Order: sequence, then C-alpha cells, then structure tokens
Amino acid sequence: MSGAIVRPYGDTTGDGMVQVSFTLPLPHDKRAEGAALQLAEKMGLAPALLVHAKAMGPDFTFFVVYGSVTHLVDVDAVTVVPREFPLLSAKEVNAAIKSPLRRKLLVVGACIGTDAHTVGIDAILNIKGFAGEKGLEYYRELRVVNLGAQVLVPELVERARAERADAVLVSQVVTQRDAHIHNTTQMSAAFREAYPAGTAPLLVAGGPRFDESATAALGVDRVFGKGTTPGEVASFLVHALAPLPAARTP
Amino acid sequence: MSGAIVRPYGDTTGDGMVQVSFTLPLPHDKRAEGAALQLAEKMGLAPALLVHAKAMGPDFTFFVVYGSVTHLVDVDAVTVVPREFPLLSAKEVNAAIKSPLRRKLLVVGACIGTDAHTVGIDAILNIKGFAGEKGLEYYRELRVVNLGAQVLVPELVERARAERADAVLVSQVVTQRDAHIHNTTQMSAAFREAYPAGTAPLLVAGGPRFDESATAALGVDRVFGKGTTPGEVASFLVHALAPLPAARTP
Amino acid sequence: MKLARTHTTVSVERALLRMAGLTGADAERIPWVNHLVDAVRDQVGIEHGVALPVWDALVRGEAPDLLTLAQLSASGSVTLRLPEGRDATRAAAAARRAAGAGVRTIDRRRAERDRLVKRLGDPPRRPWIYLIVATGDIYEDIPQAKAAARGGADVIAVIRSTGQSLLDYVPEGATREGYAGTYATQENFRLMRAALDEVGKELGRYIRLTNYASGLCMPEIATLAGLERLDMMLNDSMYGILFRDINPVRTFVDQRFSRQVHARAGIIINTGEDNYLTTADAVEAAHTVTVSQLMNEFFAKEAGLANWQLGLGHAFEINPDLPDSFRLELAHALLARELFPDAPLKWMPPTKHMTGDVFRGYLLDGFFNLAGALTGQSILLVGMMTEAVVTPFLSDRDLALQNVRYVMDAAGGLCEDFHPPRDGFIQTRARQVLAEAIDLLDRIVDDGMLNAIGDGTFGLMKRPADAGKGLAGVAKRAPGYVNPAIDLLEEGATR
Amino acid sequence: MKLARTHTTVSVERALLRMAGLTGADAERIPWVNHLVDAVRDQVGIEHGVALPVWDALVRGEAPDLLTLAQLSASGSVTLRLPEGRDATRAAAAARRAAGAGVRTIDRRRAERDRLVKRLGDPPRRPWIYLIVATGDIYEDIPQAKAAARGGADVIAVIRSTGQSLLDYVPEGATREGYAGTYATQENFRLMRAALDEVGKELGRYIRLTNYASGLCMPEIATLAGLERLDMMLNDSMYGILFRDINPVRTFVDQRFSRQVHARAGIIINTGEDNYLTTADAVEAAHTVTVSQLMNEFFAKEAGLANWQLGLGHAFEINPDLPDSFRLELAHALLARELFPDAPLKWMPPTKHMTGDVFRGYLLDGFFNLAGALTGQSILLVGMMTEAVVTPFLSDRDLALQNVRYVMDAAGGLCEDFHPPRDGFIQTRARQVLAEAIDLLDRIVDDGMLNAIGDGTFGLMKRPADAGKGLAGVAKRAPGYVNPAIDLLEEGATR
Ligand code: B12
Ligand code: B12
Ligand SMILES: Cc1ncc(COP(=O)(O)O)c(C=O)c1O
Ligand SMILES: Cc1ncc(COP(=O)(O)O)c(C=O)c1O
Repeated sequence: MSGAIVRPYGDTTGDGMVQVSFTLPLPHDKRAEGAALQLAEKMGLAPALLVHAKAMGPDFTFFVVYGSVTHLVDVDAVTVVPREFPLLSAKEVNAAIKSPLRRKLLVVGACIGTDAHTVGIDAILNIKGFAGEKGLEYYRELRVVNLGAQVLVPELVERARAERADAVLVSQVVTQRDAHIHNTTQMSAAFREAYPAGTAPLLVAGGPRFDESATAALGVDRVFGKGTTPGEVASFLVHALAPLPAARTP
Repeated sequence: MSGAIVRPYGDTTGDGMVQVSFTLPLPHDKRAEGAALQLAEKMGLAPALLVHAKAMGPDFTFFVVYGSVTHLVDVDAVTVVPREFPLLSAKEVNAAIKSPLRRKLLVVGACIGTDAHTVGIDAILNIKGFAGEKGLEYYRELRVVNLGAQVLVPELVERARAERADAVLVSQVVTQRDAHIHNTTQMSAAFREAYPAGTAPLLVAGGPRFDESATAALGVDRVFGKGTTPGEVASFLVHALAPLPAARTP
Repeated sequence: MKLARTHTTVSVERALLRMAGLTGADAERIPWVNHLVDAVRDQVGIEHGVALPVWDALVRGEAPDLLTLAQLSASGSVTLRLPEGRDATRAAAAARRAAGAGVRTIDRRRAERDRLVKRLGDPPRRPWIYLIVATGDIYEDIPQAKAAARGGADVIAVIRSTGQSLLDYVPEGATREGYAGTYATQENFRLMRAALDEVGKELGRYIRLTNYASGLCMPEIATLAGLERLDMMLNDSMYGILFRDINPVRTFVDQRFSRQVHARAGIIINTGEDNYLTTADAVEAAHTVTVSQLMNEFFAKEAGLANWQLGLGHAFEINPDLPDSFRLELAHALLARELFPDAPLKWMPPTKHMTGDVFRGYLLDGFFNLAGALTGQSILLVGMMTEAVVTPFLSDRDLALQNVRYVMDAAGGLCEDFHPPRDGFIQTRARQVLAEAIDLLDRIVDDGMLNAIGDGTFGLMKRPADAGKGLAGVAKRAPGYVNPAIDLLEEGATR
Repeated sequence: MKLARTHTTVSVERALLRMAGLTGADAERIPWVNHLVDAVRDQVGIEHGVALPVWDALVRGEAPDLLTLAQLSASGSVTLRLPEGRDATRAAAAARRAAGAGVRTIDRRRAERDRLVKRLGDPPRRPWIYLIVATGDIYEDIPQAKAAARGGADVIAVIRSTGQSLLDYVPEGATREGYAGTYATQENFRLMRAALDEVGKELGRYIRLTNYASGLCMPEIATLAGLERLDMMLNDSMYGILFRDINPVRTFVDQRFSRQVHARAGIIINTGEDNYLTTADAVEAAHTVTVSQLMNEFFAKEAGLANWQLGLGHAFEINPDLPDSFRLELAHALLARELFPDAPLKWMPPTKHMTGDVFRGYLLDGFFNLAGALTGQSILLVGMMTEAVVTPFLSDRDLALQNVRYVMDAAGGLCEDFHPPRDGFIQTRARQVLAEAIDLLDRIVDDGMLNAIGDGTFGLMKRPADAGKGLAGVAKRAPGYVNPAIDLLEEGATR
C-alpha cells in the first residue's frame, strides 16, 4: 500500500465512490428527493447523485444514491484485534491439554435464550465441523456437552456447575432488537453471580453478527464472529485454559 | 408527516437503517475490514454491520455494510426548487407566443462537445416526444432547429446567431470527469462573449445527471434533469420569453 | 395414527375451552384457559378430558359462567370433580352446547371467507405471492403488511416471535415486544385480519393471512385461527419435534386436533419441509423432503383435510456454487409438483446460501422465482436480498416483489418451452430422488416412524419418543374420555 | 460494393503509410501520416493514391526515409509529384516493398496469436466472457483489465473516449485523458496487449483484446490493431453513418479496407446492431437488426472475412415491463443463432432500460445471461448494474462476472430442456421478425441501400449520401490509382 490513507475506489484512484440505499418515511416528491440528498450529504457524499427514487406506497420512498465520500480512511488507525493465540493443529491441542492438565477439558455449549439457530454452534462442536475442520467433539482431550437450542440461562449455569465445565460456549444468531447482546450479558452476569469470584468457567460467545472486540461489554472472555472455525476455538481454549510451558516458567 | 425530522426506515420507525457498498484499495484481511468499518463510522453508521467482504484480486476488497445512521434528516431544511412557471397545454403555449410576439419562437437544440447521446434532446424536440407528450416541433408557434450530436460550441454560437435563436437548448449525458459541467460552462461563456450584454438567447441545459439548482454555476438560465417532459420545457420557454399579460401590466 | 387417538394434552383441552368462548388472562398475562385446565389437572387429572369436570362445575352452579369459573379456579376456590352417571351426561351435553357455539363461529368465518373471495376475487394467477412481516410489533407489522399487499402480495404471514413455540400458553392482547417476529395472539390476529380486509377491499383482491399453528400451543392457535378467519397456517407433522425438541407424542396429538380444526375452518396448511434443507444438505437430503411430504399428506388426510388444503413445502436451498444447481432445483420442484398434482405446493426461497452480498442474493431470488414459474408452484414465498442480514426491511419487500413481477411477467410463460427430456439431467435426477424416497419409506415402515425420527433421519436431528419438551402435558386418555370439540369436528356436526 | 472499389479516402491512404511503418507525431501530436497525406493531397491530390507520389519522392532522394519525408512535408519543404512511366513503376515497387513489410508483421502477429492460443488455451467454454474497461486512463485501465481477466473475462474491450471517432487522426502515445473511454492509440494497444499477455500467462488462458475500428480513422486503426495483435474490433458497415453522421461513401470505402485488414490479421469483427435498439424500439425494430446482420455479413464476406470472424451483434434491449419480454428476447436471439450458425454472435446486455435501481439492473443482467446461455450465443458482453449511472466501477465488473458465473454454471445446461414448440410463442415471433426482415430487404433492393439509410430505416436516423462528416476526405479513384496495401491484401501476397 502506498501510504496509510485510502479512499473508496470506483474506477479511478481516489475517486471516493460509494453506493448507498435507504428508505425515508416520506411520500415521493421533490422534497423527499431533497431530503435524500441532504442525508447523503450528511453521510459525506459530495457530490451525491440521486440515481433512483421509487415510491413504496403513499408514505415511503426508496432511494439509491451514488457519490464520492469526502472521508479519508486512515488505515494506520485501524485497530485489528490480533489473534492473541497461536493456531494449533488438533494434535497440538490434544497434547497441550493432556500433559499439563492430566484430564479432559470440559466444554458446555448452548444456544441460549429463545434463539434456536444451532447450525452455528453445532458447526463448532459436532464432529462434522465446519469449512473442512472437524468440530471440538473430535478432539480426544475435549469432552463436549452440547445442550442444544433455547437453553435458559439458569439451566445453563446449573448444567455448567454439574458438569464442572472448564468453558461455556454460547451462540446467538438472532440480533433483532439486540437480542444477542441482552442474552449474552444476562448470561455472563448469571455466571459471575453463581460462582465465587475468579472461579467461573471461561465464557465464550459466538455468532455471525457479533463484534469480536466487544468482550468487555458482553462480560465474556472471548467473542467469535462469522466464519469462525472449530480449530480457532480449540486453539483459544488451549491458550486460555491449559497453562502452556511458556506461561508456567515464571 | 408527523414533524419535520425523519430518519431512514428499515423496518421500524426511527431505526435509521441504510445499506452501503464500496471498494477499498486494500487486500482483503482484517485490517481492510477494520478500514471499511472506520469509513462506515465516518459516514455516520453506528453500529455498522459489515455483512460482506470480498477480495477482488490481490489489491482491492468490496464491502457491503448495513447500519443505523445517526444523522437526522431535517425535512423543513430541504429547499425544493419550485417550478417557477405554470405548466401550460400546447394550446396555451401557442397562444401565449402568438399574440404578444406575432412571430414564431426560434429554438436551436444540440448535443454539444463530444457527447453523442441525442435520445434525450430528441425526446424534447422531435414530434415523437417523451412520456406521451409531443416534442417542441409539434408546437405550431415554435420553430425548432435540431443540430444533432457532437456540435462544437463555436458552431453552435454561429448557428444560433444565423437563425436569430430565441433559445438554445443543449444536452449533456456523459458526465465522467464532469464533462457535462465543463462543456456547459464553456458554452455559456461563449454565448456571453459572442453577444452584446443582455442580448444572448435564453440558454437551457439538460441531461439526466444535472442538478437543477446549478443554473448560476453553469451560467445558463435553466437546467432540466432526468425525466423532463417537452411540455415542461415549452412552458418554461413561454414563461421566460413570451411576456405574459400579467407581466405586461406595470 | 393411533397415538393421537389415545392421548390428550393440556393444549387440546385448553383449545376446547377456547372454542367454548373462554378468553382473557390474569394480571400476569396467564390466560384463564391455562388456569382452568391446570386446576382440572391438579384436582382430577386431564385423562378424562376437562369437559366433564368443567361443565359439571358450571351445572352445579360453582360459577355462573366459564370466565368466573376460571377466575375462581385461579385462586383455588373451586372444587372440581369427575361427574358420573346423569351428572356426567348433563355436563357432557352442556359442554357440547358450548363447543358447538365455537364450531359454528368457525363455520361462519369460513362462509365469510368464501363470500369475500367471491366478492373481491382470488389472486389473478398462480403462484400466489406470499410475503412475511416480522417486526415484532403488530403496529409496525400492519402498515408493512398493507404496503406489501399494495405491492402485490396475495398472502401475508406474520412471523412469530422467537420463543413463542415453547411457551405453554398463548399470550394475550395486542403485542409490540416480539423478537424477530410478533406474538401470535387472538387480538393480533384480529387486528391484522381487519387491516388486510381493508386493504383487500381497496385492491379488489382478497388478501390471505397466515400464522403458525406450531409449538406447544398448536391446538389453541389453530382454534384462534379458525375463530379469526386466518386463511393458512404453518403446520407440520414433525417440525416441533425436530426443530423445537418438542416431545413426539405431544406433537402428534396436538397435530391431529389442530388439523381437524383447519379442515373445518377451510384453512390451508403449510408444511415445513424447507426447514430440513437449512440444516441438512439440500442435495443429499432431497428425498427426505419427499418422504416428509408424503407423511404430511397422510396425517393431513387422516385428520380430514382436503387436497386443496395441503400446502406441502419445499425449498430452493441447494448450494448455488454447485454445478447445475438450478437444474437440480428444477428436478426437485418438478418431482413435488408431479407427486402432488392437486396440492397447493408452497415454494420456499433460498436462505441458507444467502450471504451479505445482497446483489448476488437478489439474483438468486430471481432464479428461485423462475424455478417457481417453470415448475408450476402454487404459493411462492418471496425471498429477500437481506436474508443473511436482518429481518426484512420495507424496501426489501418492495424490491422482492419487483423481482417476482419481472420474472413472472417476462418469463413466466417459458413453461411452454420447458420440456426436460426423459433421459436428460432433470428427469434422471427426479427419478433418483424418488427412488431414494421409496427406500427410506421402506426403512421407516420396517423400523417404525418414531424410530426414524429418533435416528436423525430428518434435518439431521435425533429426537427420541420419550424425551422433549411438553411431555408433562400429555396424558393417555382414560376410558370415558370426553371432548365435544373433537366429537363435533369428527362428526362434522354443528351442535 | 462498387463505391468502395472506385474511391479512396485520406484514412485509407494514411493506413498505407502506417503499414509501411510510418509512426509518430509532431509536437502538437498531429501524426506524421496526416502531414504526409495532406501534403500529397495539397500538391497532387489523393485520387491516384499516395503511394506513387510518396515513394517517388523517396526514390528521388527527397528524404532518406518515410519519417524524414513526412517531417519535411510538414514544414512544406518537399515537392511531390505524380511519377509516370518508369518512375511510376519504380515508385510502385518501392511502395509495395514497404507495405509488404507491414503485411508480414501482421501475418507474424497472427501466427503469434495462433501459437499463444495453442499454448495457453482458448476459453474453456462458450460464450466467451467479454468485459469493458472505460476509465479514460490507460494506466487505470490496465489493472482493471487484469482484475477482470482474473475474475473470468475472456475478452477485454477498451472503450474509446467520446469524440475520437470524429478525429481525423489517430492520437499518439500512452494517454490518460479520455472521457468515458480511453483513446485508441498504437501505444495504448501495445501496453494493454502486453498486460493481457502477462495475465493470460498467469491464468493459462489467452485473453483477447478488443478496440474500435470505427469512425473517421477506421482503416488506420484496423492496421494498428493488426500490427499490435488485437483480436477483435468493433466494425460495423453502418454505425459511423448512423450514429456519428459520417458520410456514407467515406464509411463504405474505409469499411472495406479495414475489413480486408481484419481478414488478413485474423481479427474477429463485432458489428453494432445493438445500437439500433438503443434508439429505436427493440420490438418494432427487431427486423432491422436481422437486415443489418445480413448486410454486415455480405460486406464482410466481400472483404474476405471468414464465417468465424463475423461477430454479428444483437442485444437484449426490450422494455422489461413488456409482457413476455424475456421470451421475445429469446425469439430474437434464436433467430440470429439459426440464421448465422457459424458466426461467433455477440450478445449485448440491456442498457436502455437499465435504471438507477441497481438491484433490478443486476437481476435483468442475470436474465440476459440466461438468454445468452439458452440460445447458444458466442460472445457475451457482460452487463453492469450501474449502466444508467456511471462507466463501470471495478466492483461492478466483479459483481457482473459473479452473475455470469452463477447463471452459466447453475443454469447453462438448461438448453437441454429448452424446446420452443413450432407453434408456440417463441417460434411464431421469430418467424414474424424474419418475415419483416425479408420485406425490408425487398424494399432496400428496390430503393437502393443508400436511400434506405437516408430514410431513417436503421435506428431511426436519416443520413443522406451526400452529407455527413469526412466527405472532404473522399476522392474518386483516378485511372492508375495505386495502393499496394490493398493489392497485397486482395492478392493474399506477402511482398
Ligand atoms: C438456518 C436458519 C434457520 C433454521 C435454523 C435451524 C437450526 N437448527 O439452526 C430455522 C429454519 C429453524 C430458522 C428459524 C428461524 N430463523 Co433463521 N435463519 C437460518 C439461516 C438461513 C442460516 C443460519 C445458519 O445456519 N448459518 C450457517 C452457520 C454455520 O453460520 P453461523 O450461525 O453464523 O455460525 C458460524 C459463526 O457465526 C460462528 N458461531 C456461531 N455461533 C457460535 C458460537 C460459538 C461459541 C462460537 C465460538 C462460534 C459461533 O461459527 C459458525 C461457523 O463459522 C439464516 C439466514 C442466513 N443465511 O444467515 C436465518 C436467520 C438467522 N434466521 C432468522 C430468523 C429471524 C429466524 C426466526 C426467528 C424466524 C421466525 N420468527 O420464525 C426462526 C425461529 C428461530 C429461533 N427461534 O431462533 C434471521 C435473524 C435476523 C436477525 N439478524 O435477527 C436470519 C438472519 C434470517 C432473516 N434475515 O430473517 N432459521
Ligand atoms: C442510448 C445510449 C447510447 C447510444 C446513444 C444513441 C443516441 N443517438 O443517443 C449509443 C449506443 C450510441 C451510446 C454510445 C456511448 N455511450 Co451511451 N448510453 C446510452 C444509454 C443506454 C441510454 C441513454 C438514453 O438514451 N436515455 C434515454 C433518454 C430519453 O434520457 P436522457 O438522455 O436522460 O434525457 C432525458 C432528460 O435527461 C432530459 N434531457 C436530456 N437532454 C436534455 C436537453 C435539454 C435541453 C432538456 C431540456 C432536457 C434534456 O430530457 C430527456 C427526457 O426526459 C445510457 C445508459 C442509461 N441507461 O442511461 C448510456 C450512457 C449514457 N452512455 C455512456 C457512454 C460512456 C457512452 C460512450 C461514450 C461509450 C464509449 N466510450 O463508446 C458511447 C459514445 C457516445 C458519445 N460519444 O457520447 C455512459 C455515460 C457515463 C457517464 N455518466 O459519463 C452511460 C450512462 C452508460 C454507462 N454507464 O457507461 N450510448
Ligand atoms: C412448520 C413450521 N412451524 C413453525 C415454524 C416457526 O417456528 P417457531 O415459531 O417455533 O420458531 C416454522 C419455521 O418457519 C415452520 O416451518
Ligand atoms: C460498431 C461500433 N463502432 C463504434 C462504437 C463506438 O463509437 P464511438 O467511438 O464512435 O463513440 C460502437 C459503440 O459501442 C459500435 O457499436
């Protein structure tokens, strides 16, 4: 890259071109078109080309706008959450758990709240796996208890305690009205409450619309977003739970 | 409308949802995704959901982002250029020209510069017309000289003088690198130069990507944008050129 | 299915009370029907049905009417018993009278629909255009549904809030707090029905309304649908078992009752075969769709539904990156069409392979629409470009309708030119799927259906018969079980 | 066409000089070929061809080489004459030698293409995927073209700047200042050819390059294309007349020469029937496309082009709101396919009815792609969702390729199932268009072709034969006219 500042690219370096579409709750007329251009301007499009406007019934209008955004993107200012753990093979994961821990790691997984989208968590947990990687059940040194869908938080806490879970993995796919955020924070609070300070299992949340940098706000130890593979999760578990040689040397 | 402030509408009043797509000249990786989110944030999306990122070769990435814009649209602040003239029927146009002027109005039309898109200006001028309205040639009291495509500005000025044009209508459809703006300002400057002050014909520019409020910047008397109909143009010509009864009474 | 005739469930019993006119809920929004059935269960058990204990109490004058009785039962101030002899006969007669009133309302609603359809007209063509609204707030749903109807929708489905299927009661009143869908309540049904009748009048086209008779309260919701003139209901013989881990016996019992109601109410059911393809692979599992359609057909007929009421489901869920994916879809869709020539098949759009690339998604939906047209589907659930992103925006629906219109108007007639040769790719594939379906059916016949479900045959879910939610609400019917709602439905009687 | 054999034009003469190796321009970027031809015109006239006066001057030692001669002619310090007798014979021989070198370069380029195609391979399937770049800046075009090739393009067309067609000279050097397209220059050709060869090697697929042999400099550009190994050229027998108001005689003369070069260079021509449908209505004017294709075929064969070089054009431009619009498109596309079974038909995407609704546009392009697959088109110009908005963005091209890939992979095989019945809508429509085309041809035969063009038969444009741009550059050949380039091309000779 030549320098840390870039702009969107339409067909010429630096042209800044973007495409935007939205609906305004206004009947379609010149005023609505002016309002659409006002919004485009506020978004930084200058000039903004209103290329499509269509009435959707008497009260709404849909717009498509193209234009050049004046904003500059400062690539250096982007903070990428670096993967804080090395990616391990299944063999390495098993080895890293076996020798120091001398027991299997116990992982409880669930899709909590009223969410019933289990395909994602199953992709992480089931042997079948995801994107060509086997799921956590495949790892000899992991024991997986998959509670399935629509698990209520109290039920989850209880099972985690009963199983002496090392890690609890919860999935949230429905995000309308921030359901995933409410459910996850409620879950983490319940664990903090149920366990003496510092003894709660490792809490991991995952789902396609999660922001991976939101751990603190959610009260969990790690967040995984869309496209996560089982290997990443297993590697993270090892990193967080199995005191590795390097960590043990003072 | 309930109040003058609106926000974009996804599926709930006030949710502010918009869709944005753009390309950044960065290879597809986490940093590029962070850069895309940074841009979305600068555009006012909070929270911004990066829903699609695709490498286009090694140097570019395409993004689709959804999110809620924080901007408010102030509908009262929208200035709609109101049509400054009444819409007349062909009969009224003819009458308005005939009685006061006692001669036909002469209109010269052309697609100037290297632009060869004549369909638009033909739609205004030719009998066939546009959107069910006959073109200016159909009006008994208008005489139309359509110079066609790729007319050079000096040639246009000369013909306008030779024909004693009352109005000159130019079309510009190609807008890449602001070709339409350059050509139109060049054209208006040439007319101001060639004619004694205040005697230049009425200058009208048209084309699908013109901003109707840009008359001053372009140096023309009126700008017509996409979807213009011949009737609107004829009505404007009468308004601007034929001193109407109301105007004649002191 | 024998199971269904020999058991009852709390929801079947509550459905009887709803049919008899008991509505409303306490301050905590627990419906009175729940209080009263719980009281019966606690004091007498439900294995004889609630009809005898409840109407016996009324005959005995424990309360002047059902509502008061239910309220008293909530505070524990009613004593219920299982009447015998003449008391039982009297109670049964009273119960039948009460249920008969409900059945007649359902009949009236059906007649009303027939009248409106005659007056306003059916959609001008097939497939019917089916659109969902899913804001969670009935008052946002209503304008969106109207906008959709004006944009060309023939059927509006109000998607249900997540979690409702596992509630063992039906919420009350108009609701605004659903997640990714709006609660199914009698009042929401009524509000939406009225809105669609209004817009239907405006448009000169009867707009159908759909909801879900599914989950733990399937029998009650079916009853409410009949009472409020809904026109279609999602209702599958295995969905609750597979996707909500509801106990299989509970499901089959509830299922049968709800289908009897639908049969009576003239409601078209929509089955859920599309769902298997969202969890299993749409090519590998193609034959499970066929098998499930046959099972749904069997149970539906058994419950009295006519062919025109069988909106059997299937879906366009093959990975679009697979070579010839579109032609595979055509093969599967044609197979369904030919196996069930008289059923109003419901054709579901791509969801699983939709991504955040909304442009690609819009194209895929266009090809889904084309497949629908080429294979003569009856009900087309319109796909949304934002499938992988959000519940539909108002504009998504408008764009989606534009997509359907273009495809149907521009290319709909292409079926005239579409003739897959007998040994070509499409027919060969259809035969293969059919053969696999027959194999699987043979295995199910040998092993028994509950075992097949237990083994993960459908949608890769394993569901044993003695587990799952709602099992506690099931009871084996005792000899002398009375449920006048079931009797009226089976007899086709009105009083 | 007799006209073409009895006239010459300044551009044909300049093309001879280019073939003989004269390149470069003065400080004002006026090419030396223009200076030299202008000098001949002013001093002797071009009706005898420039070959004799120019090589006579060289033989006479007025200058050591062509370039110097041209430079001297620009400053007016050369006297030219029309040699006679032995002088003429000697000049003609020298001219033929010089032109022969150029023809042999073109032959070498053609052999080179054959070698590369053999080594790297042709696109794996039909239709070939044809994509445009149009930034105006060759240095932006190049990375975009490479990206497009990596994304699946088989053919890259560099769209030309507006206005170039009316320049009576070919600009020089690498250019960055085009409007909505990049100037066609020899250097730009070379740069892009090298870039595509590079990416072709990387991809293991020969990537074809296209430009425009059209406008006032058609013969010269055709020559440059041959010299720089371009693979296809837009080249229509009437486009310049109709859409650029170029004089018809000029056009026919230039046309014939350029096609002879294309024939020799193994270049596929792309004709411009699509353009009629952007100005006239695509249903009403459908038969004019057929007539123009037949005319283009006729002139092409006359100039020596083989069937495999006839990229006859047609387009998907019917108003999508018209009922059955897609099937009408299929009818028209099939008609072309059946009339010209051996021609590599070029199928152009929707443009006129594209709007700012990019979602709808993306869908329409998908159906265009499907029509291309169903009717066996050979070269598919990929449509862009931003057609009505801007010249293509990088991402538009990527999305468009994804669209093509989906349609071809998922539904391409559907032609197996596509059998329009003889009396069905599609075949009936195709017969109707054919009948209208035959009628029109009859009328043209009766009235003469120039009259038909003059009357506005094509694309609604009226173009009389004695008007239009470039007329001044036309001359009726005098007896004894010499142009060794034409001779070599007609004889198929190399020296
Ligand atoms: C399949 C599906 C279903 C299936 C679910 C079957 C099942 N057993 O899971 C069925 C048909 C039952 C279904 C139903 C509904 N669905 Co649904 N469904 C989908 C669909 C099509 C695909 C989801 C999926 O399986 N993705 C594939 C998996 C592998 O990806 P993933 O979930 O992102 O998981 C990956 C990562 O996120 C991560 N991950 C996920 N969880 C976890 C957890 C941990 C610990 C870790 C480490 C990683 C991790 O790893 C996985 C592998 O990379 C999406 C649309 C779409 N195309 O995305 C809608 C979608 C998710 N559904 C939606 C809705 C609304 C519903 C309903 C609520 C609708 C309704 N009201 O009836 C119902 C009810 C479900 C409920 N109560 O929750 C919405 C959610 C909208 C939103 N953003 O809020 C979507 C987006 C569709 C839409 N646009 O409306 N659905
Ligand atoms: C038809 C067409 C052509 C035809 C033109 C035929 C002709 N005789 O006009 C042909 C095939 C020749 C052509 C060629 C080219 N085209 Co072209 N073409 C189009 C197309 C498909 C439609 C334009 C059209 O006819 N619209 C219909 C008319 C009725 O609408 P309109 O022009 O907007 O006119 C209305 C109003 O704007 C207004 N109006 C217009 N003018 C005037 C004037 C006055 C005085 C008034 C009052 C009103 C008025 O009234 C009209 C009626 O409402 C557009 C894409 C699209 N879908 O828009 C591309 C498009 C305009 N073309 C484009 C380009 C780049 C070209 C080329 C330059 C490409 C090339 N390098 O070869 C060439 C060369 C042309 C040149 N030298 O200018 C680009 C312009 C990009 C840009 N924004 O800069 C477009 C947008 C396509 C694209 N995305 O690349 N094109
Ligand atoms: C048959 C059937 N029932 C019910 C539902 C909805 O399920 P729930 O309300 O349990 O989320 C679906 C899903 O679309 C379905 O297909
Ligand atoms: C045959 C042909 N020649 C030339 C052109 C381009 O024309 P110009 O360079 O004159 O704008 C086109 C338009 O696409 C065409 O179809």
